[in-house]
Amino acid sequence: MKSTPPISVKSYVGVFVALLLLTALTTAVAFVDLGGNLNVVAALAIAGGKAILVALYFMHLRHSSRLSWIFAGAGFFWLFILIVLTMSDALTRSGFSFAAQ
Amino acid sequence: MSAAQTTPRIHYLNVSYGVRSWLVTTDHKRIAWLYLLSITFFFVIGGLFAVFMRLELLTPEGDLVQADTYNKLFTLHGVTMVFFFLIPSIPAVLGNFLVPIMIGARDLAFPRLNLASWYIYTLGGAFTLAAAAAGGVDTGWTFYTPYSSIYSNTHVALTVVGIFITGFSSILTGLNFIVTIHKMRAPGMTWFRLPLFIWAHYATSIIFVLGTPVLAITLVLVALERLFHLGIFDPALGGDPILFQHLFWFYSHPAVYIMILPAMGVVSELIACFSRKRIFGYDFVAFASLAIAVIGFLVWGHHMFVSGQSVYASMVFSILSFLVAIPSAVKVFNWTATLYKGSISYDAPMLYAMGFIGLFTIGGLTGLFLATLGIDVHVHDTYFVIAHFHYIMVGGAVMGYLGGIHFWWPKMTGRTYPEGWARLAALIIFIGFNLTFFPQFLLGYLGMPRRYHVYPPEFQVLNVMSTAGASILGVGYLIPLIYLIWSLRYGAVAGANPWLAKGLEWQTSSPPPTDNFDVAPLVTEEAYAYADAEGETGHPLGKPVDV
Amino acid sequence: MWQNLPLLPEQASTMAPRVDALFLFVLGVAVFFAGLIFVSIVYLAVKYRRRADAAAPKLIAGSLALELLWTVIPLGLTMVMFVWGALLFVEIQNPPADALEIIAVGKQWMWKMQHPDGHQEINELHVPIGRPIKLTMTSEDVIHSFFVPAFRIKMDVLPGRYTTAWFEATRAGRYRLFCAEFCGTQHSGMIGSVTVLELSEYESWLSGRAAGTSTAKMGESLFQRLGCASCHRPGGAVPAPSLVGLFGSKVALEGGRTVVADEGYIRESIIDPRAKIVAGYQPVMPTYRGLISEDGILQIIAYLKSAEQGTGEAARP
Amino acid sequence: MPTPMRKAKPVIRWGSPSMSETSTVIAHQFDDAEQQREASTLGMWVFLATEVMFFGGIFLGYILYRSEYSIAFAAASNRLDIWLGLINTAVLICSSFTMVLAVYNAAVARRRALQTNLLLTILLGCVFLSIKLYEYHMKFEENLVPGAAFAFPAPHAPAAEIFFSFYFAMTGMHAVHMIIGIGLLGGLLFRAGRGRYSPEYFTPVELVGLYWHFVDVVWIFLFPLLYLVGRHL
Repeated sequence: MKSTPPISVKSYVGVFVALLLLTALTTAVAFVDLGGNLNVVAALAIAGGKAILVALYFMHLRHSSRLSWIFAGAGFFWLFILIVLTMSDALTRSGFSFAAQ
Repeated sequence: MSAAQTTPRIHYLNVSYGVRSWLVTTDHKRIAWLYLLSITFFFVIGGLFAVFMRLELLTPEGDLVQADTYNKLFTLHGVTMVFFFLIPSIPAVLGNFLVPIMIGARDLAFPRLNLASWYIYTLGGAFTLAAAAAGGVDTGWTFYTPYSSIYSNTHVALTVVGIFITGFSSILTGLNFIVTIHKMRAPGMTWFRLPLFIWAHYATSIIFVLGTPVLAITLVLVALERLFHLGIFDPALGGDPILFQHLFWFYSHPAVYIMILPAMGVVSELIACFSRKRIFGYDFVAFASLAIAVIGFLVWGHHMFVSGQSVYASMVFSILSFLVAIPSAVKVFNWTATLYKGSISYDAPMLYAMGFIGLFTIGGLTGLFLATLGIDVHVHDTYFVIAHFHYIMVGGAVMGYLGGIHFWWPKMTGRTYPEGWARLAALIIFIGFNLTFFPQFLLGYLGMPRRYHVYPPEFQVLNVMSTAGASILGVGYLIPLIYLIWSLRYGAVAGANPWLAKGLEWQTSSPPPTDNFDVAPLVTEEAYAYADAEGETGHPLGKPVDV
Repeated sequence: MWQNLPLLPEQASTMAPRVDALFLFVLGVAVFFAGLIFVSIVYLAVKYRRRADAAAPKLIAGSLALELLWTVIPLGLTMVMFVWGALLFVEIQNPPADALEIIAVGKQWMWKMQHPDGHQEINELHVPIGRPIKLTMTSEDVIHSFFVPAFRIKMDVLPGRYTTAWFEATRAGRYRLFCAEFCGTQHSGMIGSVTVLELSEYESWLSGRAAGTSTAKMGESLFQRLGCASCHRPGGAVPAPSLVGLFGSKVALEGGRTVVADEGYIRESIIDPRAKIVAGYQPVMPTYRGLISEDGILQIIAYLKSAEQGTGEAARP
Repeated sequence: MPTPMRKAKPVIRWGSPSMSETSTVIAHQFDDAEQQREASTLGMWVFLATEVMFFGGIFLGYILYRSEYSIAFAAASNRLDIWLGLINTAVLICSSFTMVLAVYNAAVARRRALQTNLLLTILLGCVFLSIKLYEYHMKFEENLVPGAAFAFPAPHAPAAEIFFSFYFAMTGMHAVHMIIGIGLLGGLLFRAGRGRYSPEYFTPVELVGLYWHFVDVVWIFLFPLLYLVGRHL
């Protein structure tokens, strides 16, 4: 039985503020040309950070059973398989403009 | 009727009566029956489509049906058999009935969700039948774009919506099994005491849960593209048809393992029971199920070796495809080794199990040809592929399903089936199956492409053999249909454990009570502890027995 | 009846016996293991059949050595299959440089072939023996697949891009050509034949037909007719990149990327000219989508290839 | 993936649905409230793994076309209103915050606060959907809805149409999830009003919370991918 949740309101507020700040940051960074693909990397890194914050604190993953971790991870691991193997085709296809460097 | 001297025992079948009591039931055993009836219905429908196809192929000319009719026949045969029969067959019928009982639970974790998934399945089936009735669909069950999304003028969207809906039924079944197996095991039922049937269903559920949604979103995109003329898969608008193939096979290749893994689980139970032995190398067989489920997700590109896929990607997919063959081989070797020094009886379920091993071996080994890049170029999209996957899906999955239905029939109904007829039917099915599909390997290597309504005359001899075999196979399937229905009323009353088998499902009465057990089970022994009576409990691998 | 039942299809290309050799190797492995399993099951099932007086069998839990054995041996054998198959596949995928180039366009439900000299055939292809033939293929509608069993080649033919296949015929004769990817109602009617001729017969076949305009020439006249040359020449109406020696070269694009000017790039530049802009030029070229057929694009590509070899005069400034 | 085995209890309840001492309803198939709660939570996580793959398929399509048509995608993305996207992101983060407060208040038995936060979450969800609807309307006005009326400056029209196909498919799929979530929240609000939740039993609130946060996470990725790509160009 849980009588009190493991995370306090204070830490929720902290995470909430951090999420808003990261949102502002990602928007600001989008207007700066970082060169190459760095803009995409930055945007996805910030989004990933936000997602991890939500999962760990708002979704209580930090205090959840190992099993919840495994299934949360499995979803993303399988998504990784889908994307990596498909892109391994798309980016190395010949006779197709994806071959452009 | 012979047991009628005593007051009738209350069990899950007679606890309440009337159609309503079945349609609102949350008892996993009754839901299994709902599925049994609906998948049998779809099996018959899909079988009828096959009958017309085989008749058409008796002659090289297109003399029985028109080309568009033939195309609709093989499409609907594929769609009904794959999505509405094979995928739900063992998990939704035998799995539904047995998973809770085998682990000593009263029901699945989410009984109402379980009932909902049957309704979802039925709704999806209704859509697909509506599409068939409205004029059918002619894309093949693979729905390759841009043919399906732009060019076909048949009922693609309706069919796709039906499959999309049915997908959620699979997802919910898989979710239910995963949670049930994790959280509802009886005291003492550790992971390595689980019957291999449960391991197989756990692995299957992983595929259900992680693969099906990708098919769902892909079919949504096809339907949207068709309805709103989007260009996601249409090269004329800048789209990439190969992307569709990736997304489709990401699910549909693992879907083959959805069909075969549960059958492997059934066969493990049958081999153990009828040779009175613990499955040789239990741990390896258990882990092989998980390995197949995981590696099975890495091999889909072997359907695309000549699709225009990158050569490098093809090589990666080829080597991974060979890797997934290994755990399947390990299972076959272990089943065979289980027979060694056993006490083997030839009851009908065992005949099906041995037939399964033989046919699955052929199906698996011919998979090697398709994984080999240089050979696949020649045999891709020919009858070689048709023969290969029918050996896996019909020779494997359906044999496993029939074996399982016979084995657990006494448990499900409380009656035994006529053994002599059952053995005869098993033999007829085995012979008819090989006559139907073995010639197709030859046809394929000779170069006959699949999905051909008319074909060059040099292929006729083999096609006639195949059709002749199919008629035998059809008779073989009708016999069990008849005697199983007959046995519901006239079969001898079965005891709790007619096979003297191990496993929790045989410790409860037949048919089981609604809560599955009258006394809470407490598990104190390994799975398949057939040797216990003799006091042989040693574990040569030296693993500690964990209680 | 049995002469109608060969077990292997005819071998009519250089690749056919090599694919068959690999096939027979895999078949040998398969037959061995299938035999092993069948014999074992029948033998064990008979030998250890249940007897009335028998005691319960003893427990045999497993054997790590056996598990390793039957993991490692199949793994080794499949790796042989993989390497062998992959080496063969690379050869099947890569046409020799000196191959005769033929264009194949699939559409519902026919094959259109075009020889370099401009000869066109429908559902028929005449090729000389002993000369590598490279097919550059595309589709006007759905996905088709070019399949000649006697040559052991198959390649999907896709709309919107080019795929290639090649073969070198070794035996004169007429061989079946199938469409192997389901493409609609008359899919099974999308068949034709490849006729392999001795060199002399091929010459007479060529000369026996009304001399056509060569593909490159047709491309050239199309190039003129569509007005390409009004810009793609020095001092043209609008500055446009020169196309001389373009084919196969590396093109620097706006944004710092480079791209190899292959068939796909040229096709894209005609259909969707502003998808990739050559560095230093303005995106002003209009699309020719709908104004030119797939055959036409392939003719222009043939023309640009010949311009690279220095025979296409009109592309010269 | 072996897990620590459930402790074998000396006395095992068996049979009919039972009411534990804390008035928690335990479905007949479960032994106790803890097992029921663990099973439900695990079920939700498994479901979310399914959802990851559901959105994953469409994300893959987006990634593939973005790598192919990066310039066109940037041009098309610049036609989205970044400020509406930004506001909506903030709205959704706020709704996640009120959702997590709802779960917290359910756990500490503050029924009024639970109801207030559920209501706020619903309202914020509706604000999000309204802004989304306004954006859809704008795109319709600007002829940016894929189909016959689609119009985009010539260089990148086909690829831009693919971008907008993904835009509508992804945000539409997301909006469908939001609508379902709002429906579930409405159910929670109704039952919270009837006092159905207590510190011993608030699993439904937790589960809907997990779902709602997941929908938020999807948007956290959609926002940069759809609105921010190539913004600096």
